[in-house]
Amino acid sequence: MTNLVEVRNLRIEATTDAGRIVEIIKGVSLDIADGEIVALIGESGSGKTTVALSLMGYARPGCRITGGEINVNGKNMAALSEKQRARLRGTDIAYVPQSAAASFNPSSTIMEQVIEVTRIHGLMPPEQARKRAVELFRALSLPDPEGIGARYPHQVSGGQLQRLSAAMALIGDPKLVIFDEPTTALDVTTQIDVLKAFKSVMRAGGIAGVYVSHDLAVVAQIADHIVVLKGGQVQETGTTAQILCAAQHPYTRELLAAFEPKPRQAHADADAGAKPLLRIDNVTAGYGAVRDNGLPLIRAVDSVSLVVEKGRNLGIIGESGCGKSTLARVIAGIHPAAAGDIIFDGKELQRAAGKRSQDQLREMQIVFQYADTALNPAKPVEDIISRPLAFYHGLDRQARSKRVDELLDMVRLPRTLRYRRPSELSGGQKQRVNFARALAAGPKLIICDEITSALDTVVAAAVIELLKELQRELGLSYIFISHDLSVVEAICDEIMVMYNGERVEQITPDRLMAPTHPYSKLLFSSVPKLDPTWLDGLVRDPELVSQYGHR
Amino acid sequence: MTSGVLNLVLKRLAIAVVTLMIVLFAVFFATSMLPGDTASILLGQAATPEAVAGLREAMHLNDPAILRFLRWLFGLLHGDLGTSYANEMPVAALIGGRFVNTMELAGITTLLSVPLALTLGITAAMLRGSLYDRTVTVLSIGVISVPEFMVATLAVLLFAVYLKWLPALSSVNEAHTLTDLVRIYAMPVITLTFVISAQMIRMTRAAVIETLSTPYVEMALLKGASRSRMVLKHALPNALGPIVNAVALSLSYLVGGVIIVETIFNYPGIAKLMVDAVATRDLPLIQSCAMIFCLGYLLLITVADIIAIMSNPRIR
Amino acid sequence: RATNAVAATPISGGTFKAAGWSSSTADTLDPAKASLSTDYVRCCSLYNRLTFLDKDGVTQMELAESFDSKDAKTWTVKLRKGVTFHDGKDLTADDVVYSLKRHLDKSVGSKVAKIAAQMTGFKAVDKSTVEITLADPNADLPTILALHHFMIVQDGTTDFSKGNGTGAFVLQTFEPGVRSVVTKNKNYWKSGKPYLDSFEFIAISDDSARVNALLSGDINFAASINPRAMKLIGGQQGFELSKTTSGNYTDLNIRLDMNPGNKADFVAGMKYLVNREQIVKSALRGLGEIGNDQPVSPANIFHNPDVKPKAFDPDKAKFHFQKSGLLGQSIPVIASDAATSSIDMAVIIQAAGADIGMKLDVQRVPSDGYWDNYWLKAPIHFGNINPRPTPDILFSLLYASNAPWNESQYKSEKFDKLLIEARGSLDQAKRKEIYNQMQVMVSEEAGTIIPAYISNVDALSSKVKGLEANPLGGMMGYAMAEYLWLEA
Amino acid sequence: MTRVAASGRSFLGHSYNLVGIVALLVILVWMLIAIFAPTIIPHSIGDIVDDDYFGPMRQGLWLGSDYLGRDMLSRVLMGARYTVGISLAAVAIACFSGVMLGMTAAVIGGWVDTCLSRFLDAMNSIPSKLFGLVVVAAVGSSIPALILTLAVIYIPGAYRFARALAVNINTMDFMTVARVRGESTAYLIGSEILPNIIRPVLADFGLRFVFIVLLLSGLSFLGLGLQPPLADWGALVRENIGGLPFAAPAVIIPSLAIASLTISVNLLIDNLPQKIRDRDA
Ligand SMILES: Nc1ncnc2c1ncn2[C@@H]1O[C@H](COP(=O)(O)OP(=O)(O)OP(=O)(O)O)[C@@H](O)[C@H]1O
Ligand SMILES: Nc1ncnc2c1ncn2[C@@H]1O[C@H](COP(=O)(O)OP(=O)(O)OP(=O)(O)O)[C@@H](O)[C@H]1O
Ligand SMILES: [Mg+2]
Ligand SMILES: [Mg+2]
Repeated sequence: MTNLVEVRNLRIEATTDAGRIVEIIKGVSLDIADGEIVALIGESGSGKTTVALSLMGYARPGCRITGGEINVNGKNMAALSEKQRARLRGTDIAYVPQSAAASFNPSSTIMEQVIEVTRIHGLMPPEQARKRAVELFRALSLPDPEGIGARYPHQVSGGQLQRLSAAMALIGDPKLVIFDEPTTALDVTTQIDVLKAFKSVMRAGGIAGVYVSHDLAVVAQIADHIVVLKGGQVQETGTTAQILCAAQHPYTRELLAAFEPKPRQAHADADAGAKPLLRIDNVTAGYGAVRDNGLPLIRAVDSVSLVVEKGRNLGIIGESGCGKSTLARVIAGIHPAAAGDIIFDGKELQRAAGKRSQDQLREMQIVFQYADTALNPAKPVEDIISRPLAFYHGLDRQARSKRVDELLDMVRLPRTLRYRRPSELSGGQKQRVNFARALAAGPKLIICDEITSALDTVVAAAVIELLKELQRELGLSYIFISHDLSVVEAICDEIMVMYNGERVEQITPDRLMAPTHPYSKLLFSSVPKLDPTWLDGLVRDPELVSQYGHR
Repeated sequence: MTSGVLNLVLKRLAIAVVTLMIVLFAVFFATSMLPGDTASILLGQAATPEAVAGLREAMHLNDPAILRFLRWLFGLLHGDLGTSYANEMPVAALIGGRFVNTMELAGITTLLSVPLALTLGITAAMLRGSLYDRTVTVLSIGVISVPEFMVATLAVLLFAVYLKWLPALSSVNEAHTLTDLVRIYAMPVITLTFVISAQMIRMTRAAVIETLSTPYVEMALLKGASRSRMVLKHALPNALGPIVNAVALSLSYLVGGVIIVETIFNYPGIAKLMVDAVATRDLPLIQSCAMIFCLGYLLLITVADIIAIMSNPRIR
Repeated sequence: RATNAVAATPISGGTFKAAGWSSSTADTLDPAKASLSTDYVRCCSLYNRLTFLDKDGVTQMELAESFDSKDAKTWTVKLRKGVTFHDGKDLTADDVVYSLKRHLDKSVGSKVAKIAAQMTGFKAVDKSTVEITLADPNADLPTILALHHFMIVQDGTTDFSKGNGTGAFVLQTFEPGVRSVVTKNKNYWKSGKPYLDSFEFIAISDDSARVNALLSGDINFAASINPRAMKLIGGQQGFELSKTTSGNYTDLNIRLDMNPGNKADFVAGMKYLVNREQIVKSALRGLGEIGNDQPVSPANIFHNPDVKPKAFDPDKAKFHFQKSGLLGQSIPVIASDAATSSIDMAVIIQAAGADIGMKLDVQRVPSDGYWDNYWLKAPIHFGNINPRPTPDILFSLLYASNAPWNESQYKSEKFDKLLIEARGSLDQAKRKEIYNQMQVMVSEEAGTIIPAYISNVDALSSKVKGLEANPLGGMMGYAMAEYLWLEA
Repeated sequence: MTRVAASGRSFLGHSYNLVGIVALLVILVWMLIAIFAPTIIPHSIGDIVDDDYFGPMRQGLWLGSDYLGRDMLSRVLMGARYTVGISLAAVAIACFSGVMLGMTAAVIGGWVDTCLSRFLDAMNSIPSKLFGLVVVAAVGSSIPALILTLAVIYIPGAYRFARALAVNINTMDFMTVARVRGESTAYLIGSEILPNIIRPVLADFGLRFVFIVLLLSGLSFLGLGLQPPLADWGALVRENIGGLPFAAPAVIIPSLAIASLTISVNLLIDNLPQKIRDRDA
């Protein structure tokens, strides 16, 4: 029996400006049988996205498929003409991109883009396509499945966009779907639903899948086979069980080891003497027309109060679209609050960033959720990172260059990356550049909106180690927005659970396993385990699910 | 959403009226800064001081200029454009037919040049760096770098004088059939198309190229979209702002800037009227022409602005 | 050059389309206000004058049957009988009185108000006799009244948009700045005339466009073509050229009352520096006649042929400039497209100056507003003077001490006396002698350098017959429509 | 979609391609001619050296003679001075100020944007002939006045175009990042927006250059700037247009000169040298 996908000795090269050739993929081979889901795991920048894209016969600008065969459904994608490939894309093979935010056309509605595949290939009449899209929205647990299609991409949250792009891929009933980190932007409760949905849709349709992820627990739930990549080469392949239980390759073992939650060392100075660094009281913010009472029509953040103490960290968790990013933007003054006070370092802050002093701005840095849009596509990494150095600290050229090297090292990026533009980086690389820029400012508080979501466990662990180290040295504080409970657990002293724009509970990691609020309970019980049978065997309190599951 | 659009349009209209007032005043001020007045210019070489004084008196030119301006504005509120100083005819009668002519020429040119320019610009962007792209670039720049009067004269020499296919003059009052119309408009329209297309082609090309490198266009490619779909559905709408602005600026040229074409083809349009009016310091006529130019321009750019705003939901 | 031989028998019928070179919204059918060739052509087709000048420059009667005077001061004009206006009314003495008197009314803005000012009394003696009284004797009155502005309109007319005259054509359409169409006046008093059924006149200001329109057959007649287009037309079958050298000239004016013109040597030097032959050859492409600073052209019966052109002599010029102490200084010279060929002339003079170290700084100024802002005002500038029928008009407009357009501010009591003496005299021989003397004076003493008389060339289809040159200007002194016919 | 391959040579950390190099050479040649014109012209530009007019190309008069019989070669060479110098100066001023203002308006927004936009719209609707005449009347005629007039005529267009581009960039997240860093407007404009719109802006620059080259001759007829016998190329075409039916070199050569310069400028803009970013990696 021949496989649906057979990749043999794939080589992909990138040409740099100087004409130098960099080999990104160095002879990768892999097979995918019909209806089988194969996971590509590996560290950030190892070539996962590149391999996944090559299955569609596509190499990003500046890159070239230089050798090997990519047989999909009996056709060698590398050898087909562009026209022939186009015919297969969307119908035979579909792609769910890593950065959903940037992959949506900002000027047309979501529905238009979701059903575009059916238009392109003339699969079904638009009416039917729309109906099907709404079904998919529902299946993917999107809120307001009837109405969300009419919105524009910037009007929905990151996790919602990620699911919408999954709907976009599934609408054409493809034989093979490539998921590039499809659940990284999802909270765990949603992730479960989405994973279930994926799994059932794929099973029902006998769809094969390539699942790119760094989250071993998630991979464990969905993949039949796992391919471990590093530095553009396959390190190890095997069935999920093989890899998880009996990994051979040291790198795989390293990955697995990093997944085990590390015991948290409680803060030595976790005493009452800590002074509050940031306090917000009853902050309300949202979108849409401002009503008579001065409050916006859609409230994304509703009377939230919180305190972050000096040298301590606050985690914010909650489902996708519950207002986490909005809260972060409100604190940073990007999206001025409609009501409430923000007190930072003992001084009341203006609601709008524009009115805050330069020091206030420097001391509080925000790392945006979408690394893609937060990096200026026209500037090389070096310029991006060195700007805060020049702006806040007035470093000269040489000092800046040295510091950029240090920062790149800190976030585990090779120094040679400094000359690249954002479009030439992998998803995780972009995210780390984004973070390095915040570090460069030398802040007192960093608001991290999903800074490890695109990172593999090894790098994520390293980044977290870095955060802790900096905290020890400089007394930094973090607000940590993440879906990844293990990460939050590892670094935060307090965890705030948000639901539907409101703060429902605040707990400490010690009591993590014993949340009091029902929503928190649901959330924590949804954290995937490395056990491949976990998802299928998961039983959740049906009452909780119906109450807090998806609106 | 629709009420938002209505709001936007109303706001822009209000602003347009203010702009118009500024322009009218500026034109008035500029005209009064010019040396010489209607009386002395009308008398030309016969302008002895007594004669000028007498005529000025008779034409009520001794009233303060601002008073005459206000009088004209007041008349305008009643739909009266005033009476020309130079030949005592109502301005509306002088402008009327010529305005229609200008609009006809502008309209036909628009119909020809905009689709042509957009097609060339978009296709050049799609085939960026190809021979086709370079050819379009060289030709479009080559064509505008030849002065307008030369293009027009060359066209006349070729098509009217040597080949005798087309009339050298575009006398609109001799057009009775469609063929006549085509024959009469062919050369002016082609000349103007030459003049205004390059800007649209280049700007469209540049703006489309800029958006073609975005991730969402890449995504469209991965959905199996054809090249044309990627460009038309994904790149173009996001490049619309700069493109419509370039189109509006190019088209605004067709209202007041066609003086050379009007002169060479002896086409009675409004641009020449304005030049005459300035030459004779004929205030009511200058103001009326300026108003038409300004209105045409404002209309175009307001539409362009609205399209640009509508095309970007983030600023809508 | 082609001359248009008068064919034996004129043929009636046909539509004639001609293009002039200038038009504007100020186009008018009011003869008093007429200022451009376009206006003259239209007025000539719609109205008549009391007299007109024939091709030899001799005054002929038109609406007048006779002009009589004993003292050149009081004139009796007998009008032709049986002449009707287009609206059917008969021509009467009242119409003539009204037409002439209008020019004195300042609010009319007549172009010839200054000339008309000498007419102090008008009397309709009877239905067909008018008596005109002058302030001072002037033997030229019949010639003066041949000016285009003195066309006869109907008594009481204030709205001229109908073009109601006694002329050969009736107005059909008139769009100022665009075109006019006139059709044959069936009741025209000159029997058999006009030959044309209709006559359309437009203006194409672009020189080459005008020629091209003729060549492509869109028009039958292109007035005043650029000399450089002659080569083109000359080489084509079916087209002809008609050249007229009337008294039109572009002159360089050096004001004698301002620096540097107040230094006699500078003016003398400039007269040697102007290379007249070069100007005729290069700037005018041979379409002109060398002038020697005398405003009365060879087309005029009073022209003094004994004033010889001053030879181009840079050495003498340099000598004078040195003497005046101005050599090496930068002297501004104002030129503009408004004064025909003045920029080319300026450049030619400038180049000659550069060779001897005389820096002339040519400043091109906008044609818009030129006559108002620079002409007569700048110390050195160009002027352009249209032909006038009599030396008296030329001298009193341009050279008398109190002349309104005294371009160089020339002042001479002797000259003024001679002018009055000649004007009042009915003795042709004596007048000729005085005018000769005056031409010498102007040429020697005034600061106006008239390098050439500019010829006018009209181009026409060979089918157009009956065209003759006329000293009043091209297009048969603008009156061609009445005399032309089209060959089948 | 693929970036133009960085073929050709590299030099000083930039890569060049052939079209760009040729275009640059043409521009450089014209610039050199502009600088050295007075020393290399065979005849003084005002001298009438030919008895004929629109004379053909021949020995001594390599490009024939113009409508007065002046040496065309000398006139074209001298014309380069004015066309290259004045047009480049004017287009630089126009584009620089227009683009700066446009980006400022987009970044600051609010009433600054509204006022600037309305003011420049108003300026753009004043007919340029009237404007030119007023300039002559008010400040007289000089080359600086000419350059400024040309620039002012083209500022509103450059402004509108740049603003339209910048408004879109301004909505991106990286602009927000820079804003909350507390960056000045000048930085936002120069470092965040400009690199993202530079290509279309340069394309616009190239076009405006063409327009200015042509408008230049028009303004000299309003008495602005260049005084005879000096003439820019546009004016050379215009004054010799009568030679068109004879295909006189006097009208064709300056047209070719204009085309060679303007096309080169635009091709150079399309094929600008690219900085090699990873040179020491
Ligand atoms: N510009 C906008 N206009 C209208 N609604 C918006 C806008 N931006 C966000 N929203 C809505 O506000 C809510 C909160 O969004 P927010 O981005 O804060 O969610 P989030 O908690 O960060 O989710 P995720 O984890 O998926 O990023 C969502 O329902 C989203 O659809
Ligand atoms: N245009 C390019 N030129 C040079 N190198 C590139 C280019 N695009 C990507 N790369 C490099 O290729 C490598 C593989 O990138 P890829 O996006 O496949 O990584 P990934 O495994 O998907 O990582 P992540 O998990 O961070 O998304 C990275 O090191 C990246 O920097
Ligand atoms: Mg990736
Ligand atoms: Mg978010």
